[in-house]
This record gives sequence, C-alpha cells and structure tokens, in this order.
Amino acid sequence: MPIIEIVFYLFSTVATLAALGVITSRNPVYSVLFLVLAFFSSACIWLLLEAEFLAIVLVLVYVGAVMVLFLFVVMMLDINLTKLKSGFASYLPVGIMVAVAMVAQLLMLIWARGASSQVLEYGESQGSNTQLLGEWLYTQYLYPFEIAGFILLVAIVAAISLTHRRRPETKYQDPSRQVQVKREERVRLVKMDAEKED
Amino acid sequence: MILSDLQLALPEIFLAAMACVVLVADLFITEQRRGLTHTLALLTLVFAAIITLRLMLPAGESVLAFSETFVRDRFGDVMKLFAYLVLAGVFVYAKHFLRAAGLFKGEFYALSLFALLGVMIMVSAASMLTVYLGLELLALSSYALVAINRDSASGSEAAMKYFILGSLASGILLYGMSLIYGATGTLQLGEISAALAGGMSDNLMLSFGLAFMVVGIAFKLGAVPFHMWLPDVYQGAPAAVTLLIASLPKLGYLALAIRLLADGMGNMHADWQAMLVVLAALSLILGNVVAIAQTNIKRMLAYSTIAHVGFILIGILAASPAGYAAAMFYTIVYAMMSAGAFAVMILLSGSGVEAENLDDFKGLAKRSPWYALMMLMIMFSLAGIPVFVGFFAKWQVIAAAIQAGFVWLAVLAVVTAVIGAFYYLRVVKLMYFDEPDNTAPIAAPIDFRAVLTVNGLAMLGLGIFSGGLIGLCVKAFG
Amino acid sequence: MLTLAHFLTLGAILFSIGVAGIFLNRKNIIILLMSIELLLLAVNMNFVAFSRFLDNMDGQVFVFFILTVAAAEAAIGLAILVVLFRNRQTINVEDIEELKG
Amino acid sequence: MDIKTILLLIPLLPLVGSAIAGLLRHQVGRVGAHSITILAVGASFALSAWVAWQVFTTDWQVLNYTVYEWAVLDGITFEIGFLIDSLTALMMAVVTFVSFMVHVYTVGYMKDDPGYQRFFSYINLFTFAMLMLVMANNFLQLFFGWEAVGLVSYLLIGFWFKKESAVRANLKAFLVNRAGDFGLLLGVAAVLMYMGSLDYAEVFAAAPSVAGETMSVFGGVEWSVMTFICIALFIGAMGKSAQVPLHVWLPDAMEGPTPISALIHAATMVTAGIFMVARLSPLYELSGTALSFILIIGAITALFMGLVGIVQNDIKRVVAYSTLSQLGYMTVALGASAYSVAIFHLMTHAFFKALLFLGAGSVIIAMHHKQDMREMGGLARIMPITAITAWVGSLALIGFPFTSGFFSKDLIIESVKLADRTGAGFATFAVYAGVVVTALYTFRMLYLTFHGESRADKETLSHAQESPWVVTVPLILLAIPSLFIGWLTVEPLLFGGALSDAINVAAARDPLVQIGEHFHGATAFALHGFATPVFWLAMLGVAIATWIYLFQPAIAATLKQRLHPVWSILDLKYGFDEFYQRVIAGGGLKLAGFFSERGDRTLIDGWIVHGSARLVGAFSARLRTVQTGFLYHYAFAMIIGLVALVFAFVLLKG
Amino acid sequence: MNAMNWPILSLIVWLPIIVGVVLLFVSDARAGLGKLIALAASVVALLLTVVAISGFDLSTAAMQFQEKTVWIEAFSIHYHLGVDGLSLPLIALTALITVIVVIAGWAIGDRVNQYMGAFLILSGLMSGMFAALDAMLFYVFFEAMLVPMFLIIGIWGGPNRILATIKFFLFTFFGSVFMLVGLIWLYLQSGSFAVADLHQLPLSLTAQIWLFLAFLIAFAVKVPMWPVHTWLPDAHVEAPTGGSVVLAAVMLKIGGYGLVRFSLPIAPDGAAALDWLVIGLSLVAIVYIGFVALAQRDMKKLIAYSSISHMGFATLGLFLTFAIVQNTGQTDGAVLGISGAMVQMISHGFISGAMFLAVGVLYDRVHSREISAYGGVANTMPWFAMFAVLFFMANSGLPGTSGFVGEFMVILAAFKANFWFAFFAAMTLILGAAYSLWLVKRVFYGEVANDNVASLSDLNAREWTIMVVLALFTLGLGLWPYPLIEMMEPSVANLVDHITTTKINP
Repeated sequence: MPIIEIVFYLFSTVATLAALGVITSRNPVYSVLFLVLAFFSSACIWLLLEAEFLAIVLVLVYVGAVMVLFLFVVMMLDINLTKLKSGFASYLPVGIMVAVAMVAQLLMLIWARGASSQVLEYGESQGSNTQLLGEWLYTQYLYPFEIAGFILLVAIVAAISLTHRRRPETKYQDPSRQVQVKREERVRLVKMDAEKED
Repeated sequence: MILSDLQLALPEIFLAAMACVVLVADLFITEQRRGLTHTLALLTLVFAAIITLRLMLPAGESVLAFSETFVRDRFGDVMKLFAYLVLAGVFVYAKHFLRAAGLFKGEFYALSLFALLGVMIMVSAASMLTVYLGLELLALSSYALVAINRDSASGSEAAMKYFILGSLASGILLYGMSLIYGATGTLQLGEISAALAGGMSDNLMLSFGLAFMVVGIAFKLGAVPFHMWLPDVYQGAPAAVTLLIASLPKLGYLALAIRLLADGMGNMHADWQAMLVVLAALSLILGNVVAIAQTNIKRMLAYSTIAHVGFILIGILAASPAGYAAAMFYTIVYAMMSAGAFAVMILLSGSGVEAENLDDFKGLAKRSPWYALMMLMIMFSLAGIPVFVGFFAKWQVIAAAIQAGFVWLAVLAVVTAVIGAFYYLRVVKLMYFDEPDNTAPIAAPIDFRAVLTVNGLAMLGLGIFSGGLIGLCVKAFG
Repeated sequence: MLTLAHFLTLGAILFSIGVAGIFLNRKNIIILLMSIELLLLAVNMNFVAFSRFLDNMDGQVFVFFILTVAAAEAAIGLAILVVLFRNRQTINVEDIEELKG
Repeated sequence: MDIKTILLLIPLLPLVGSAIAGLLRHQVGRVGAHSITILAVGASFALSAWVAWQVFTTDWQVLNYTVYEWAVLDGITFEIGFLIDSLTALMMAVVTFVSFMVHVYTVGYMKDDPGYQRFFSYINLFTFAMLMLVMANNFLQLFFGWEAVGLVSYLLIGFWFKKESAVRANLKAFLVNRAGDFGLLLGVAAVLMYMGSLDYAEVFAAAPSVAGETMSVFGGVEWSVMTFICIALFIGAMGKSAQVPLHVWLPDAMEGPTPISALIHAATMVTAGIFMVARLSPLYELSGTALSFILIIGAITALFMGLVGIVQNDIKRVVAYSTLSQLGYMTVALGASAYSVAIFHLMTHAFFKALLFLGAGSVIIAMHHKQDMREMGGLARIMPITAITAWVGSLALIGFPFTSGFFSKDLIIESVKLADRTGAGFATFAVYAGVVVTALYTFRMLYLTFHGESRADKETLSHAQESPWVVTVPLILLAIPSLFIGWLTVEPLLFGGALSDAINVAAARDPLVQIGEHFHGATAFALHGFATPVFWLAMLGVAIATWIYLFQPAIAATLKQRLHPVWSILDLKYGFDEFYQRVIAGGGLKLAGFFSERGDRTLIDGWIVHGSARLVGAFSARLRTVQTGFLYHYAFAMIIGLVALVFAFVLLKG
Repeated sequence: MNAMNWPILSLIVWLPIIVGVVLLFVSDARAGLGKLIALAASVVALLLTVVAISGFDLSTAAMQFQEKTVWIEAFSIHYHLGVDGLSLPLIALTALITVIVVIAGWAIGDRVNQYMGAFLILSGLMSGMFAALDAMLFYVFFEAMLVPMFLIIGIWGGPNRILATIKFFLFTFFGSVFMLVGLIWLYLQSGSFAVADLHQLPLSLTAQIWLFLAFLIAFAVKVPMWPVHTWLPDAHVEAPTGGSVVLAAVMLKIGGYGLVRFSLPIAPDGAAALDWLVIGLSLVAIVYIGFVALAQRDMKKLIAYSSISHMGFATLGLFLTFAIVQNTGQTDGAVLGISGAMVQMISHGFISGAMFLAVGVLYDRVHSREISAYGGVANTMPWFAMFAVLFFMANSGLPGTSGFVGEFMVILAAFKANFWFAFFAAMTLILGAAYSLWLVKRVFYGEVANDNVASLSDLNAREWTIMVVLALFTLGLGLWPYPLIEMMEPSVANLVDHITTTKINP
C-alpha cells in the first residue's frame, strides 16, 4: 500500500473520529479542540490533493482565528457543565437511522457512478497553486471577491452592533461629539499675573 | 471592457458605496438628528432606482459581465426596481416603530441596505458562486437584523434559530452545488445548462445535487417541510424587522430559484418539477390550515406566507415563461401586501409594546376607518378576492399550473385558498364587526400615512389596472 | 489506489456527522455552531476533490470564498449566541423553545 | 256600443267597483261603497241578461275572440279571450243575477259590520272572477278565474278574520281547492302537450285525433291520454264543486258571514266545476272511463252527503250538506253525459238553494245569530214570509212536481237510468235513495224550524220578528223562479237544443234524445211526475220526517239510541275531516319538522357544513403542535425532508 | 351593433359604484345628504336602464349596446359589456331593487352613508356581472360583490351576523373557485375569455362534463340548490332588511343567470349528460324545501326557504330542454321552460323582495321575526295586511300575479319532458300555498295577540311607496308578461338552438 494511501486513510480516520468527538463530547472546550483536529487533518488531506494554499489557509484562518474565537466565547460564557443535560435526543435511534440513511444515499451516489473510476495520480505540477488561485481571484472572480469583502464588513458590523455594550466604567470616544466639538471646549484661556520677585 | 462591466453593475456599486456612506455618516449623527440617516437611506434607494431605470436593458436582451459571474436582464432590472420600492416602504413604516422601540440606529439602515445588496446580487447572478455570496450577504444581514433588539429574549432566540437552520440550509445548498460542479465542471449557470443540454442530465450526481439545491431554495422560501424557522422568526423579530424580512428577501429568493432552477438546471425541469409539486402542495395545506389556529398576528401572517410560498412554487414549477412571470408577479405583489399588513400592525402597536394579538384589531373601523379600509383591502387581496391584485396573482399562477398539466394542483390551490380566506376574513371581522377594546386614538406621522394609503390603494389600483404590471412580468421572460 | 470516490466519501461522512450533530444534539448551541463548521468543511472537501480531479480551479476558488463566509458566519453566530446568553443566561438547546405553535 | 265593449264591461264593471270600494273605502264611505258596487253588478247583470236574451232569441253566431295576448312564445299563444255561446250566456245571467241578489241582501245583513266596504269589495271581486271563469275561451283564463274565485272565497270565508274558526276554515278551503287545482293544472299541461294549444276551439278540434293515443306514466302502464286529461281536469272540478273526497271545505265555509258567502259558494262558485265539465264536454265525450269515474263520484256525493244532512242541527249546515248532495246530482248528470241537464239543475238549484240560504239567514237574524234548530220551532207564526218562501224552496229541493227542482232532478234520474256505462247501476240506486234522503232532511229542517212547539228561550223569542224588507224582498224575488223557472225553461233549454252550440253529444249516447222521444211539454211531464217512483219516494221521506219530527219528537231520541253506530258515523261525516286533520295535515307537519330538523339542520348543516369546518379547525390545532419550538426538531424535519426527496425523486427514479 | 353612441352600460355599472365609494367617506353627520345622494344615484341608474330598454332591439338575439376595450392584453382579457334579452331584464331588476332598498334603508341609524354606499357598490357590481361578456370580467364582478355583501350582513346584521356572513362568504367563495379553474382551463383551450368564443369552442364530452360540474358548483351555491343551500337561511335571517331583499331579489338570480350564460352554452353536451342531476336537485328543492319551509318559526327563515323552493323552478325550467328533446323528439316546449325559468327569476325578485320588506316593516316596529310574536296584525295594520296577503298569495303562485307566470310555464314544459317532473313541480301549488298562507293566518289573522301588535301603526308614506311599486310590478307582470317574454324570446330561442346542437369536436 503506497504511502499516499496510508496518509489518506490515517488522516481521514482521524478527521472522522474528531468530527464525531465534536458532536459527542460533553465539554464544549473539548469539542472545539476536536474541531481543530478535524480541520487540521482535513488540511493534510487537501495537501494530498495539491491544494496547498487552501490547506494553509484552513489551518491559519480556522485553527488560528475562528477556533480561538470559539474558545474565547466558550470561556466568556462560562457555562457550568453540570447544568447541561447530557445525552442525545430521545429519538436517538430514529435520528441515527436517518443520518445513516443519508450517508447510505450519498455513498450509493458516490460509488454507484463513475467517481470510483477516476484515479488520483500526480503529473508534473503545473505551477504554483497559490499563484494560480491568486490570479483567478483577481481576474475571473473579481466581482465575487468584492462581495466577499462586503460579507466580512457585514459580519463586523453585525458582531459589533450586537455585542458591543456601553459600560459606564469603560472609556470610549464619541465621533459625533469629536466632530462637533467647539473651540471653547478645546482651549481654555487662563489668565494669571506674572510672579514678582521680591 | 472592464469599464462597461462596471457600468453594467453600476446600481450594485452605487448601493454598496452608499451603504458604507450611511454606515459611516451615522457615526457622526446624534440621536436627535437620526432622521438624516433615514433620509439618506431613502435617497440612496431613489438614486439607485434612477440609475437602474437609466441603464434599463430592452426586454429580451441579457448581458453577461465580470467574466460571466454577473448578468443583467429585464427580469433582474424589474426585480431590483421593486426591491428598492419595497425597501423604501419598509424604511418609512419602520421608522415609526424603531423610534418607539428605541432601535432607531444606523445599523438598521446599513444592514437593510446590505441585505438589499444581497438581493440585487442574487437577482443578477450568473454563477453559483455569486448566487451563494449574494445569498449569504442577505442571510447574514437578516440574522443580525432579527437580533437587533439586543434586550429582547425572543428576538435573540429567533435569531439563533434562524441562524442555525439557515446555515444548515446553505450547507445543504452548497453540498448540492459541489455535486453539480463535480458533474459539470463549471460554476457558471449558462455553462451548466449548456452542459446539461449536452445530454448528461441522466447523471445521478446531478439529480443528487439538484435535490440538495431544491432543499436549500425551499428553506429560504419557507416551503414545507423546511418552513419551521419562519413562524418563530416572524414572531420573535421586532416588528420592523419582521416587516423587512417578510417582504424584501422574498424577491431575492425568487431570483435564487429562477437563476438556479430555470437558468441553470432548466433542462432538468422534469426532475425539480416533481419535487416542487410536493413541496407546493404541502405548503398550501399546512400554511392555510395552521394559520387558522393562530392568535398572534405575526404568526398568522407567517403561516399565510408559507401558503403564499406554495403559490409561488406552483408558478415556478410550471417551468414555462408564463409560469416564471406568474411567480414573479406573485412575489412582487406578495411583498407589497405583506409589507402593508405588517405596517398596519406596526401602526397599532403603541409606544414600544407590539400589537401582536389579533384582538388588537378589534373595532379598528371605529377607531380609524381609513386604516381599517386599507387593511381590509390588503386582507382581501391576500385572500385573493377580485378585484384586488392578489386575485390576479393567484389566477396567473393557477393558469400556469393548468397549462403545465397540474389541474389537480390548481384545484388544491384554490380549495386551500378558500380555507385561507377564513383567517383573513377573521381580521376583517375583528376590524369591522367588533367593538374596540381600547379607544386610544391612532397616531402616525404623515409620511407613514401617505405610504400606507398608497400601499392600500395599490391593492385596488393594481387590481383594476393589472394589465401593466402583468405585461411587465411577462416581458421579463421574453 | 486513491480515487475521487475516497475523498467524496470522506466529505459525505463529515457532512452527515455535521447534520447529525445539529439534529441529534441536545446540549449547548456552540456545538451546533461547530457542526455547521463541519458541514462547510465537508463541502469544501468535495470542492477541493472535484477541482483536483476535474483539473479545474473554480472549485478551489469556491472553497476560498466558503472559508471567508464561514468565518463571517462564525462571527455573527457567536455574536448572536452572546446576545442570547445575556438574555437567557443559558445556551441550552432545550431551553430555547419560547417561540412555538 | 258594440258587442265586444259590452262583453268587456260585464266583468270589468264589478272589478272597478271592487277596486273603488276596497281601496277608497274611507273616501266613498259605506253608502258610497254599496251603491257603487250594487250599481256595477246590477249593470253587469242587466248587460248579461241582454246578452242572454240575444243568444237565446236571435240566431246567435258563437262569438270567440281574443281580448289581449298574454304571452306569445314557442309557437304557443297564451291569451285572454271570450267565448260567448248559450252556455256562457246562461252562466253569466245566473251568476250576475245571484250576486246581484246577494249585494242587495247584504245591505241589510251586514248593516252594522265594521268591514262593510271591504265585504262589498270582495263580493264584487268575486263576481268579476266568476265571470272571467265562465267567459273564458281558453284554459289559461279558465285556470285564472278558477284560482281567482278560490282567492275570493278564501277572503270571504276568512272575512271575520278575528274568528279562529273562520281563518282555519279559509285556509282549509284554499288548500283543498289547491289540491284540486293540482289536478287541473296537470290536466292543462297535458292538453297543451298533446293538443298543442290552450284555446278551447283548437283543442276540441284536435281532440279526436288524440283520442287513440296513450301515455306511459308508471313506466309500463299505458294510460289513454284522453282519460288522463279528463280525470285530471275533473279532479279540479271535484275541488271546486266539493265532490267527495274533496268536499270537506264546503261545510266549514259556512264560517263566512253566514248566508252570503255560503250562498256564493252554494249557488255560484261550486258550480264552476259543473260548468267546466259541461264546457269541455267534447273532451269528456271521448273518454268513457272518465265519465264513469265522474258518475260514481257524483253518485257517492249525492247520497252520502245527503245522509249527513239528516243528523245536522245547525240550520245552515243542513243547507250546506244539501248543497253537496245536489252538486252530486249535477255531477251524476255530467257522468251520464246529460250535460245540459246538469246545467239545468245548476240553474234551478241556484234559485231555490239561494232561497233556502237566504231564508235560513232570515231565521238566523230573527234568532239573534243562533243557528241550532233544536232551539227553534214554531217560527212560522212569527215570520210568515220567511216560512212560506222556505216551504217553496224545500218543495223545489225535494223535486215536488211543477217546482223548478222537479224538472231538473227528474231528468237527471231519467238520464242516469238510460246511461249505459260502468257504475250506472250504482248511480241509479244512489239517486233514487237520494230522493228519500233529501225529502227527509229537508222536511226535518222545516219542521224543526218553523213548526211544532217553540224550544227557544223566552228572551230570544220575545225579540224574534219578521226580517226587514231588504231581506224579505229577495226571498220573494227568488221564490218566484224557484217555482216556475223550470216549467218555463225546461223545454227550450233541453229539448229545444238551446245549448247545442256549446254542448254536443253524439245522439246515440245522449240520454236527452231518448227522453225527448216521449216528452210532450213541461205540463204533461210534470203531471206524469206524480206517477213516477221518484215522487213516491220523496213522499216517503216527507212522511217519515212528518211522523218523527212533527208528531212523535220522542222517537227521534230513541232512534238515535238504537241506531247509534250509524248515527255517529254520520255525525263524524264518515271521518273525512278527522283523516285529513290527523293524517294529511298532521303527517305533513311532522314530515316538515323532520326534514327541517334532522335533514337540514342536523345532517346537511350540522354534519356536512359545520362538520367540515370543525374538522379543519381540529386538524389545524393538531397540526400546529408539530411546531414544538425545539431547534433539533426543526432540523430533523428538514433532514427527513431532504432524505425523502432524494429517495423519492432520485433513487426511485434513477 | 351599439344603438347608442354613448356607453350606457358602463354608466349603469359605474355610476352607482363611484357614488357608493364616495358615500363611504361621508360622515354620519351628513346622513341626510348622503341618503339623498344615494337615492338620486339609484334613481338615475334606474332611468338609464329604462333608456336602455327603450332602445333595445327586440328582434334580435345578438348582444346590444356592446362596449369593448382591452383590459389585460397579456391574456387577451377585455372590458367587454353587452346585453341581450336574458341579461337586460335582470339589470333592470337590479336597478329597481336598488332604489327600493335605498328607500327602505332610510331609517337606518348606524353609519347610514356607508350602508347606502355599500348597497350602491353592490348593485353596480351586480349589473356589471349581468352585463359582462368577458368571462374574466364576469368572474371579477361575480366575486367582488361578496365583499360589500359580507360587510352589509356583518355590520348591519342581527345577533348571529358574524357566523352567517362568514358562512355566506366562504360558501360562495368555495363554489366559485372551481369555476375559476374551469374558466382558466377554457382560456388555455381557446386562447380567449370572450364568452362568445367560449360558446363556440368545441370540447370533448369528458371535458364538458368536468366543466359543467365546475360551473355547477359555483352557480348551485348561488342559486342556491339543495343541498348547498344552508347558507341562505342564516344569511337571510341575520341580514338587515335591505340585505335580505338584495340577496333574495337579485343575488340568487346570479346563479340562474350563470347557468344560462355559461353552463348550458359552453358545455351543452355535458349539461345533456347531467341534466338528470340538476332536475333531480331542483325537484328536491321544490318539494323537500317546501316542507322545510312549512316547519319554520322565523318569518325570514320561512321566506328564505320558500326562495330556495321557488328557485328550484328556475333551475328546473332551464334544464328541461334535453329531457323534452328526448321525450318528444322535438324542441317545442324548451323555449317555454327556459323563458319560464327566467320569468320566475324576475318575478321572484319582486315577490321575495316584497315579502322581506314586509317582514322588515314588522321588524322595525316589534323587533322580532318570530311568527309566534305576532297574531291579528290585520286588526291594527289593515292596509299592510292587504299588501302582505297580496304578496304571499303571489308567492303561492296565484294567477294574475307574477308568481304564477313562471311556475305555470315551467310546469307546462316539465310535462312535456316527463309526467313526474310536472307532478312533483306542481306539488308547489299545495306546499307553497300551505306555508305562505299558514304564515298569513298566524301573523295577520286572529285576535290581536299582544300589546306589541296592539300598538302597531299602519304603513307610513315611505313604506306605502315601496309596497305600491312592488305590488304594481307583481300584478303587471302577472297580468301581462307579454313584453318581458317578447324581450327574451329571441335570446332564449337562440340559446335552445345552440344547446341542442352538439359541441363535441368531430
């Protein structure tokens, strides 16, 4: 069994188990960590598929940013675990059946049709994946790229406007007041007579 | 070349820019002068409308841009114009409420404008990618808007449900897209349909992708059994936001359906027709039946939305220009009707407290005959009674269904419409036949009254002179 | 040897787990948010695989955008979560059922 | 003034009079009302008399013309038109004369009734309706007049609408008549279908060609069209002319202002049926079956209604039942296709029955509206004129030779004997027996009222006196024709063929022809009358009456004991009323209640209509519980939906 | 072939509607003014119909006074009005009844202007419905009139008005949606909504049967035919007097008119195949409902049921044609039946309207509709009693009143079709008389029943006018139906020719 396959099976198993861990573990912190693991191993699998840039981005963005955000929130909300009812929905068997049914359907789809005939082999690499992606992004996909920007903007605006609370003790600046500030408020002319020495 | 592209996308660009302007400008506006933000937002819409009108393409012509991720056609332009119109109305209606509820903030306007942008992007998307991005832009803004009242428990609950299920739905949609991409090797809708025309429409992977995509679309529209978020969100969100998400996004989601199913998968219409028939039938039945049991006006209207979605789906599944036109007409009209209905609800909700219960409509005819009359017309229009415009929407859809050979579906539709008429009548009954509980006078700013009046009379006017709008929609599809 | 099917299978499994996570889960909502991330991951897996086997860049581009959106989604989701917690002092899925009927 | 105008005036004058007296009652006042109406009916009497004179004396061409077209469609012309021949002329004269008498008499009788003007309006209207009926030249107008007299009789019987009994009686009368009209209408419909017209002349012309045809009503059963038409039409006649079993309304009709409405019914309205059959003789001649039917019905009525008359104590009810029995005689005559005899008896009967009614009325006035003969007796001394006229009337009624009644009744019996058709035997027996019965109840009435010891209480008796002239004069005026009209008219009318232009029976079947062979003038006929069994039978009746009620009043009581079962049957009038009241009316109402409650309210409205509404409501309440509010349920629903879609539309398909 | 060069029909339709809409916004303060405007408008509309009748060409069956302009060109829907001998009398009836209702509503206290407005709008819509020659236009008017009626019953109605009015609305709405589907299907077949085109459109038998059923549901509910009649008694009982009058006098006719204008000519073969159904239901209505009426204790309910029973004659007459052809092999009598049905509808308009007004007269004084609450009314209201007796006699089909004409013709025609049809139809002679006159007996005759009755005052001038007008029409039509029948005859004859020739495409 060539090394590639070993790698694939290894990481995919890890990814799957990690994913299961995410949804089963009681402690959200563990879940987050499992998720990180899942992402990480997927990233590795992407490397097999020669999507280096995306693999890196996945690690950087998720493991580096998103997951941290998750952890942060989990900590911030300090949910005491005892309060959490453990276990799954009462219709667990049914639920699992449905889930299994879905997997079954998907696997049928995948293995029934030509997908299994397309073998993964490596030719000589056609330039840098990163560069290629970059070129596409800024030519073909200029328009979507801009939209993505706005999506992020919306995310920012939303996140701030939802969570940002004005606590009395915290100091903050009020741009509207800054703009409308008057001279008197800025400069105070203090008059004092010169000292005289004696 | 790229310049002409920019020019084609001018409305979107302008709107995006102005959204940012509003966002920033709002920082420099004090509470007292918040009105400026409002005005600015309205002006934005007005100018966007002017630009769109100026750049309007002749009917039947469609132009691709940005390396075929963007398309401009008559359908898109008309939809955009009505999107501006609806949003403008929403702004006017909402202002009253926002002030009262202390939500009169710039974010509302900014986010609404971004939502509009999302709608516009979907409306003129030529690639699954742009469709997806537009969808997310709209969705994310909506999530945020639903939760905009940070101190409302139900608001945040609604937002959470909306968010989770919405993301699940877009996940499913994406999975479908991935399969279709895998099968056709392209994201561009035109190329997809070309590929399908190339006789690979038997491909199982396509069918799978299609099924997943249909589920995504059905969720966004709120079709049974993917509707469950809808009543909770309508009820939980602040009235102004409910007003928004009940009207504007429908236009976008119709475009979503048209672009993906008609433009992209048109050659597989046999497949998605079959799926939509089931969804439509279920929506018609459940929506109309469950609405009867509601006592909360928001929930009632939510279920009525589900029922109307059933009608829209019928229009789409006819898979004919006439059908699409019918669906388009229906959606536009529906957006107006539901905006008007929620407006009256806002009108009744005094300072802060929302008039959520049907009983708040008691004796409205005595308290203020005029608004009662407007509401009456809106209700009868929703019920689909001639000469109100809602009727013409319904019958076009029915005609499309019959033409497509779904007579039984048409019959089901009209019968459920009769069931549905009951709860609209109940509102009229409350307004006209019952005595008011509280006789507090109903006050509303002049602009609100003006728009509501126009909105109400439009139900009648568009009905009596429905030829124009119908013609517009029919032309939009060649 | 590895085929496209292997990768799709992995995607499918991840997707299903994500979905199951959403409708089987009765614990706190954060898990739901994570399940959504799993969904998107699965989708990405598909796109990457397809793009590799079709030798076509569009898939990877799409993935790039999905990642962006996912990040934004996460942000908003968590923001809503925070608001919810402030109002309800709980993020237990079972306690969030005021709106119904 | 040309003839058509005159003919138009005859019915219209009473109509106008009625309208004035009714609508302008306050303006014209009591005097105005009665003078106008009497003038109107008097004028129309004069004119009809003149017309009759013309018809019977000059060689009159039958006048048959359209007044106006009522409607024209589908190739049929519905019209209002007049057919003036001897029959019509005779009827017009009789009708207008009798109502004229009634008008005069009413002035006295209704003197102090608040509804004075209204009453005159009614009787005037009645005259109009009756005239339209007899002058009709088509079935539409016949039906119109038919129902119109029904309406007026309804109004007259219910004239004292305060009296519960009165308003019950008028409802009953109208409904029973409607039952008859039901048949009449079907008959008319059949006529139109098979003869393509409603005009008498055209129908008579077309009739022979239809005679053979049959219609299948109960699937297989084939009926002769003619028989069906004739019987259906006759059912109408049974209603109007109070033939068993549709006779029940007539005695109750006495609830109206006693003698007047009673008289109107007795002398005119009830004869409508007889008139109609005579008028349609060309049709009836084509259906022996129908004639037998008529014969039997008539015989039953003649005999059994007379029997009931014997046990009545209310003076005017006695007269009423005698009317029924006499109508039976007329019907029998019709059944024996001696139509003109029927008409003849109709005429004579009109006079002497009118006389009897008015006499009864006069008595009732004297007794202060007491009508029970057991509280009368010996009135002859107090009111001689009334008594004498009553005797005249009674003799005519029992058919004492030379009186008008004798001629008509004798000829009826003769013709029945000659009739050879099913039921003739029974009819013959009935009419003979009827003679005895008639004599019996008539003289019983005479004796109980005018002779023997007075059983009235002193107080009443002290005020009792002869009636005023407005009452007695009509009595006298009617007494004269009651005596002589028969003797005068029998020859020309029956054997002179005066009615031949209206009634033509094949000589072979016409009893009159055979009777005519040995008829040598009225006088001879009357003299021969003393030798006939009829006369002796009558005398037998008289003897019994005299014996029991004049000499041995005690016997009456003992007989009552002895024959109690018979007596009670008669007293119950054979239980017709009971039957109709209990079964028809009661049953109908029960059925109505059942339909209304169970059928409409419970089944259709309750279960189907509201039931479906409730169903939807329940369904809705059930369905909304699906919306649990739990996120994972929502998600689960979505996924199930997804899986189902994929399964149904992808895997099953591909 | 427009005899006049000005849009007289549009005027008849829109004048009341526009005035009515204006009236909706006149405040109660100006009640007097509002009433006068309403009266003026209704009278003008009536005069316009008179003008139309005077200009009507009796010789032809063709549509007259036609007006046609494009309405929705995308679906070739036209604003197309026109009248023939079948619709013009009904329009005239509508106009007349409107005037009467306006006068009758004079004393309404609460929101009188809106009341008048609603009625004017209603009448305009109904006229439009009768005049519409475009199926879509017809349907729009047909449905739109539910709205004002819904409000009239709901706002000015009796204690249980809400149930009644919602029942009324949903019932009718339910019926009509099937027609909508049918019409659209037809449009997709023929590419036109013009009634004339639909008449000519050849159709397979199955198609015709389905269409016929779809239309039948719609019109049967309106007529109403047994067993979809139960909305009517409730609606009548709860509606204000004016509402009952319009409902009985005009609205019920819409069903009959629809059958004549749509069901028969569009699906003649379907009608021929299913005439047994309609005839059966009609006979059930005549007999069964006649009995039901007999059991009513509420005057309005009784009249309502009698209306159903009488409309049974209309539906019966309309569908005799096929049976006649089957039975006699020729069409003689078909015209008689259909004309009879039409006359019956017009006459029932007068009579039922009059009877409801009579009940209204009593209700205004005593505020009870229970028969048992009355007795001996004739003592205190002699003139009123006179009219009442006249109208109830007319209701029981007395010759000389309009009530007789239609029933007579229909029975004559029915006999040609089948003896038993005529037999059961003729039962109305007895049943009709029974329930009408029994009511009269219980309400008007006998001793004065109670103080209410004792304190009754006879008709006032306003009521006199109404009663006299209706009485004149009732008698006039009864004594001389000639003009009306002459007006209808060509159209009816044409209709008979049309429906007796098959439309099944070869």
